[in-house]
Amino acid sequence: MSSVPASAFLALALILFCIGLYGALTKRNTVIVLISIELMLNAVNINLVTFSKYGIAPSITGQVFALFAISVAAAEAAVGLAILISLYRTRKTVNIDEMDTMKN
Amino acid sequence: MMENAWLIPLFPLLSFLILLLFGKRLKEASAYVGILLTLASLVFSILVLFERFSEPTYSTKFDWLTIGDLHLTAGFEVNQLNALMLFIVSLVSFLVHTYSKGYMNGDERFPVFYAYLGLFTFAMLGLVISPNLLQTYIFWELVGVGSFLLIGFYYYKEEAKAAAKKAFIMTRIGDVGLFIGMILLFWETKSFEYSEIFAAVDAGAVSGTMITLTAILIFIGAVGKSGQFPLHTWLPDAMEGPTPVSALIHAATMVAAGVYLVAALFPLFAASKTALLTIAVIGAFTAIFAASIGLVQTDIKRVLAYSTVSQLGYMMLALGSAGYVAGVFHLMTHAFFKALLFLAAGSVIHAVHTQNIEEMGGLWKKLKLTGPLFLIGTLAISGVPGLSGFFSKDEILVAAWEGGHPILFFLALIAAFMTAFYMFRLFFLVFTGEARSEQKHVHESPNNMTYPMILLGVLAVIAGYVNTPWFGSFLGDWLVDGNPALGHGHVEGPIWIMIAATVVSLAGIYFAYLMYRKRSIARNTISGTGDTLHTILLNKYYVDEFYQLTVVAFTKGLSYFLRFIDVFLVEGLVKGVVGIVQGLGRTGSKMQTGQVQTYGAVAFFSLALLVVIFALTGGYLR
Amino acid sequence: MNLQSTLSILVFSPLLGIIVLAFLPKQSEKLIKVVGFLATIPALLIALAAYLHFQWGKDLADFAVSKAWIQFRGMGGVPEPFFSVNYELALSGFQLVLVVLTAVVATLSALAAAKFVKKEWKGYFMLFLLLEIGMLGVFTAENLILFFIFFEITLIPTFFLIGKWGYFEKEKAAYSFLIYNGLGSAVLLIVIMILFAKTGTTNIEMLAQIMADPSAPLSGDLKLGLLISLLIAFGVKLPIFPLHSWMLKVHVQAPPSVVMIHSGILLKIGAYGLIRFGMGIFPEQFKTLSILIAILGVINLLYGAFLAFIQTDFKMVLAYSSISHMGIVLIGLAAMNEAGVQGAIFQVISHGLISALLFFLVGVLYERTDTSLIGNLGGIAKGMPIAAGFLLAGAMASLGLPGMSGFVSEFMAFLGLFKELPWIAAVGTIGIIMTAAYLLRAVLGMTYGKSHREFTGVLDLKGVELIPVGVLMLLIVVIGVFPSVLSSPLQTTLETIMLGIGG
Amino acid sequence: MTFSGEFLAFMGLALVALIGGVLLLNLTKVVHMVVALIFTFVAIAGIYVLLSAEFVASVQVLIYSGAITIIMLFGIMLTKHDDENEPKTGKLRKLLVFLGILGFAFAVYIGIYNFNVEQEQTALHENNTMQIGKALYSKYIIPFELTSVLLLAALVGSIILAKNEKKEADDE
Repeated sequence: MSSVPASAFLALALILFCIGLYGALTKRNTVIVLISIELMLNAVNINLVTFSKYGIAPSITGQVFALFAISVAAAEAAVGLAILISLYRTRKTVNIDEMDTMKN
Repeated sequence: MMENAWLIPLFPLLSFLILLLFGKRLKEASAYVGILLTLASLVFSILVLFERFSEPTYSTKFDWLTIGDLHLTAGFEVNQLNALMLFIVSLVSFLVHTYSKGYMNGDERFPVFYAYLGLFTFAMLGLVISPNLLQTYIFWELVGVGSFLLIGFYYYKEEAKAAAKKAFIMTRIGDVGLFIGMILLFWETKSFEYSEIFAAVDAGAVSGTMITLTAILIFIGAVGKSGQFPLHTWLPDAMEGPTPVSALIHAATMVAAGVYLVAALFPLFAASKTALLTIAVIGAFTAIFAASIGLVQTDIKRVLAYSTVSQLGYMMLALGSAGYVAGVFHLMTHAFFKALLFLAAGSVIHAVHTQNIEEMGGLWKKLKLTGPLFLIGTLAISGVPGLSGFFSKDEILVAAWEGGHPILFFLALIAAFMTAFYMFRLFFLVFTGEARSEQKHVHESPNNMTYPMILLGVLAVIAGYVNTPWFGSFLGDWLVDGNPALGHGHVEGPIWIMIAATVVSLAGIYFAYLMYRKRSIARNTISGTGDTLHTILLNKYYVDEFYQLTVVAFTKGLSYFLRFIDVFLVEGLVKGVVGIVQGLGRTGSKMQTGQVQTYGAVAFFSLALLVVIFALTGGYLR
Repeated sequence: MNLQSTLSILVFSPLLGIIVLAFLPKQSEKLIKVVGFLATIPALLIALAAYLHFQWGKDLADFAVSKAWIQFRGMGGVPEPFFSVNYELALSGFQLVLVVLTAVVATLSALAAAKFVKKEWKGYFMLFLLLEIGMLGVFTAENLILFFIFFEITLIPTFFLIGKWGYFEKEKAAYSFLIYNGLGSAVLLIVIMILFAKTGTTNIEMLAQIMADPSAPLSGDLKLGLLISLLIAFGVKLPIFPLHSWMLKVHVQAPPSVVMIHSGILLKIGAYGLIRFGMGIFPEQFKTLSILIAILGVINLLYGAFLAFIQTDFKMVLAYSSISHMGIVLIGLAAMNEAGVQGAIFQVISHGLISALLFFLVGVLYERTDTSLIGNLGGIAKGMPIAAGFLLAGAMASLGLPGMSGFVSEFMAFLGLFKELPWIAAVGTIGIIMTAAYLLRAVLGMTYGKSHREFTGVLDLKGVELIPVGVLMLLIVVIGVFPSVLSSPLQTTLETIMLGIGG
Repeated sequence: MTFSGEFLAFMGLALVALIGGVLLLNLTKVVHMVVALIFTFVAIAGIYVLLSAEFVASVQVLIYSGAITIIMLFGIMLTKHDDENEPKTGKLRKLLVFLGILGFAFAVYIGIYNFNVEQEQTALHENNTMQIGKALYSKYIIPFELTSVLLLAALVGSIILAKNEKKEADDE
């Protein structure tokens, strides 16, 4: 019925995921890194929703899981920013490569 | 009685254990424990010996160790040789136990001494009733330990320590020969039992080369234990031990174990001409070699020690010339007169507190009992007619002559001359003339020291008469009874041999008399050609030094070389491993920038790599 | 009677001690020591009971236990549908004697530890008991993976025990212990995993059966490779020249009570592994390698002996002597016949007892005199005759004096090898002489002769100290005089091994 | 493949989403990046609608395009962004990550290239919200409640994190 194959949605999700991943691993600005992570989560959500329609056993579960993922992502964004701000207060920078406390 | 013969070695073992555990509390009383228990052994041995005269060989065994299908057994056997040895060993041991009560009096480790004596006696008695090679080897080693402990009894003396160590290691070299021989023989005959080995040899189940090889290997064991050339050097050093020990171990019993071993395995040796000849040559050479060293030694015990080595060589010569009876006979008489000589020497040392014969002299009058007893021993060993040594030595000379090697016979004759000479040199220097140093408080030894000597003195005189050409060869006939492989009971030799032996020994005595008593011949007449000979003899042909320079130095050198390898190569390997690990660690720690992104990047890249590999190969590793 | 849970109780009984110790305050030294010691007793009692059980003619198979543990679906090309790792413990005669040895030495070592450990008893005993669990588990595990887990359990506590309670260079020793053994167990793990992946089982007996089956999915070359890997893995543990240097450091630096365990039991895991897995699973390949192993054995024997001859520290002498004695194990194994293998097993047990005894004595000496250098000691027989006597007796046992356990093993190992490879064996006998030479040199150097300095305040062995030396000496002599106490449980094991070899 | 309306819609939305993503990577100013991302989020919501998930789509618009983006903007505004130029170092890492991502994408693409299940008639679009509500309050009630706990924890956590610093500053 649908003229758009499932793999098209999956491919879109894959590309978005890769973009997010690239951003998360290369960008220096912490805010952008956080945003990139959100983008990756979104890509995953697309997959979830896709499979809820085109899966082997399609059901509403995929969408419910996407909802959960969104809420967790929201919480994560909030906490992430809180951490970012408190870090910024002590370090006066948002550059991720200056945050290397794990080294010692 | 014979079925209870296994008890004989256990009495001294009991003594050993009691004294080891309670010696501290028993103190002086420990002597009585030792003496009584050895006496029990002696009584049993005499009973067994007499029973054996009339009854056949008794033997029994039980499984000792199971290895798959192989059942190694332990047990005991009372044959003629064993019964005789039981008697000799327990007798000498008992006498030495008694003697030591006086000699060792006041030593703070008195109980320990008796404990060691018990251990040694146990091992020696166990050795002589073993029915198989393995058991023989076990007791053989235990005897070595007993000897080791007793030599090192004065542990605080460096010389004693060195002597003990030397004795143990030198005999162990020999033991390894025995060990290898024993195992090779086992795989050839599938048994350690003497009877089965002889049966296999008799049936021709073992190849001639193998017989020769194993026989010579086993003989190496005997060489080590009996102080034959070239493993003789430990025996004179072993004189660092207390004198009763020298009498027991290094004269009468343990050193004779080598001879006993050859005698016990005689059918095996008899099957190989080469092995017999080897034994005879080594024996004859040792006899004359040791006798020549004995000519110049100045320590009373060392002279006796070299004399022991020489006499053991005699016995080996006898066995090697197929004179089984002669060898065993001389073993017996030698046990008596040499034990007597050592005990008498101990008595002398006890009196004058020195072992250097140059410092003695004129003791004949002061030691009224020891002197004559020592003389009896000297006469016996010199082979003066009428005493025990004469008969046994004659037997050996006959055997050597019949053996078909005249050179060996003449060597033995020369050795006999030397024996008579150095023994009387010893006697004259110690007992006659004037005292050459100040000797205070010289007194005769207490009774418990003299009685054993008297008994041995009697035996030294009469023991020969059990096997003489004049009154019948009772001992010889009995020994070979029912066992044709051992040869004839008594070989009638030409009469001139006996005369020659007598002349030679009397000549030796006369020379000694002239040189050391009358001093009509200057002492350096023989070595007059120069001091070189004397120096060589005094230094025992530099054998010790030779070993020191070759074997010991080689061992040390090899050890240091290996340590070099250990330190540089093996440690280098370790360092290499450590270096690699450290290098990896360093590289790893450089990557630890502390930046989450880097970690993420690396982790992700690796994951991607894996995923790609899986994607390309199609999943699960095949 | 159902005995299935006995082995689990045996293996995990020290856990009770660990739990009790965890609740004890750190300072109550006495209580900790008592608990630490008592915690080793149940295992000892059960082990002895198992031994009696056997001697009364009952079947050791009663003890075997097998519970499904981990299962997962097979992957590609494996016949079995499931990969299963079972929790399997069992007790054969060979394992039985090792378990008894472990229990005995562990108890004595706990006793020794109460004497030698001077600090942080709580941590010490907890680690020690964990170590005991590992050792007991190693010898009872019937499954390679379970074996490996227990094997690793022995490594970690030992590392800490050496590193924390040792002498001056303890950290270095601990690290070299860890690195070598870690590498060894990595190799072992690889072998186990390959076997697992190829056959789908890690049960030792099943593996042996599969290997005996000519249609097994493993090529001969692979088996040979696996055996060589095993040789390396256990060779580190044994140790085989040139993988030995870690062990020297451990023997010198570790506290005496740990060395007792280490030299007495942990080294024996190597021998156990070689016999059980090397010979049990790859009998044919073992035969191929037997000449190599014999040569390695002789090298070990002589190398250790010659180096021991020039050491100045008595601990080093003993360490090299351990190398030398492990050579005898290899010699026995290389013979591949009943006598040789039994000799090797005897040597494992015997050396366990002897080295525990000697290291305990060294510990006592060191404690009393602050030195273990032969040159600094000398004449101590005067001050401490009992210790000197035991030292001498221990040396005698070690150099293979008949009537003590060392002789029986040495004799059988050589008996075996002389049948197969007489020339190599003949070279090996030089080791017998050298053993006597270096041991006497060291022991006489310490006990006999003049004392270089006055050890007047030095006390002899007394009280509790007499228990370990007495018990060990007694066992050594009993095995030496009545070797059948040890050989009778071994016969079934030997038959199995011989069946595998086909000899 | 027919150029149906659905397909066209998908293509358009996908294009918008991808452009948003690419702009996110290539823009220099942080605020611009976030704005670029809003396009992506909204486009994704459209995709959800195509996948008959109306409720998820609306949530997407509310949460992502609305809440999260605003939070991010706040975050950007509260912090200083003086160095907007590209980092000088890390070229190797970028290459590494790029290669990794290429490989990853390639591998996954192999996986999804032929993925095509029998498309079944589903009733997801009928009363979508009610279906989700039923599922949430029956089958997934416990995860749902846990999520609320998580959100609460996140709330408290963010407040404390943000506040804690002030206290310390006061202490100083």
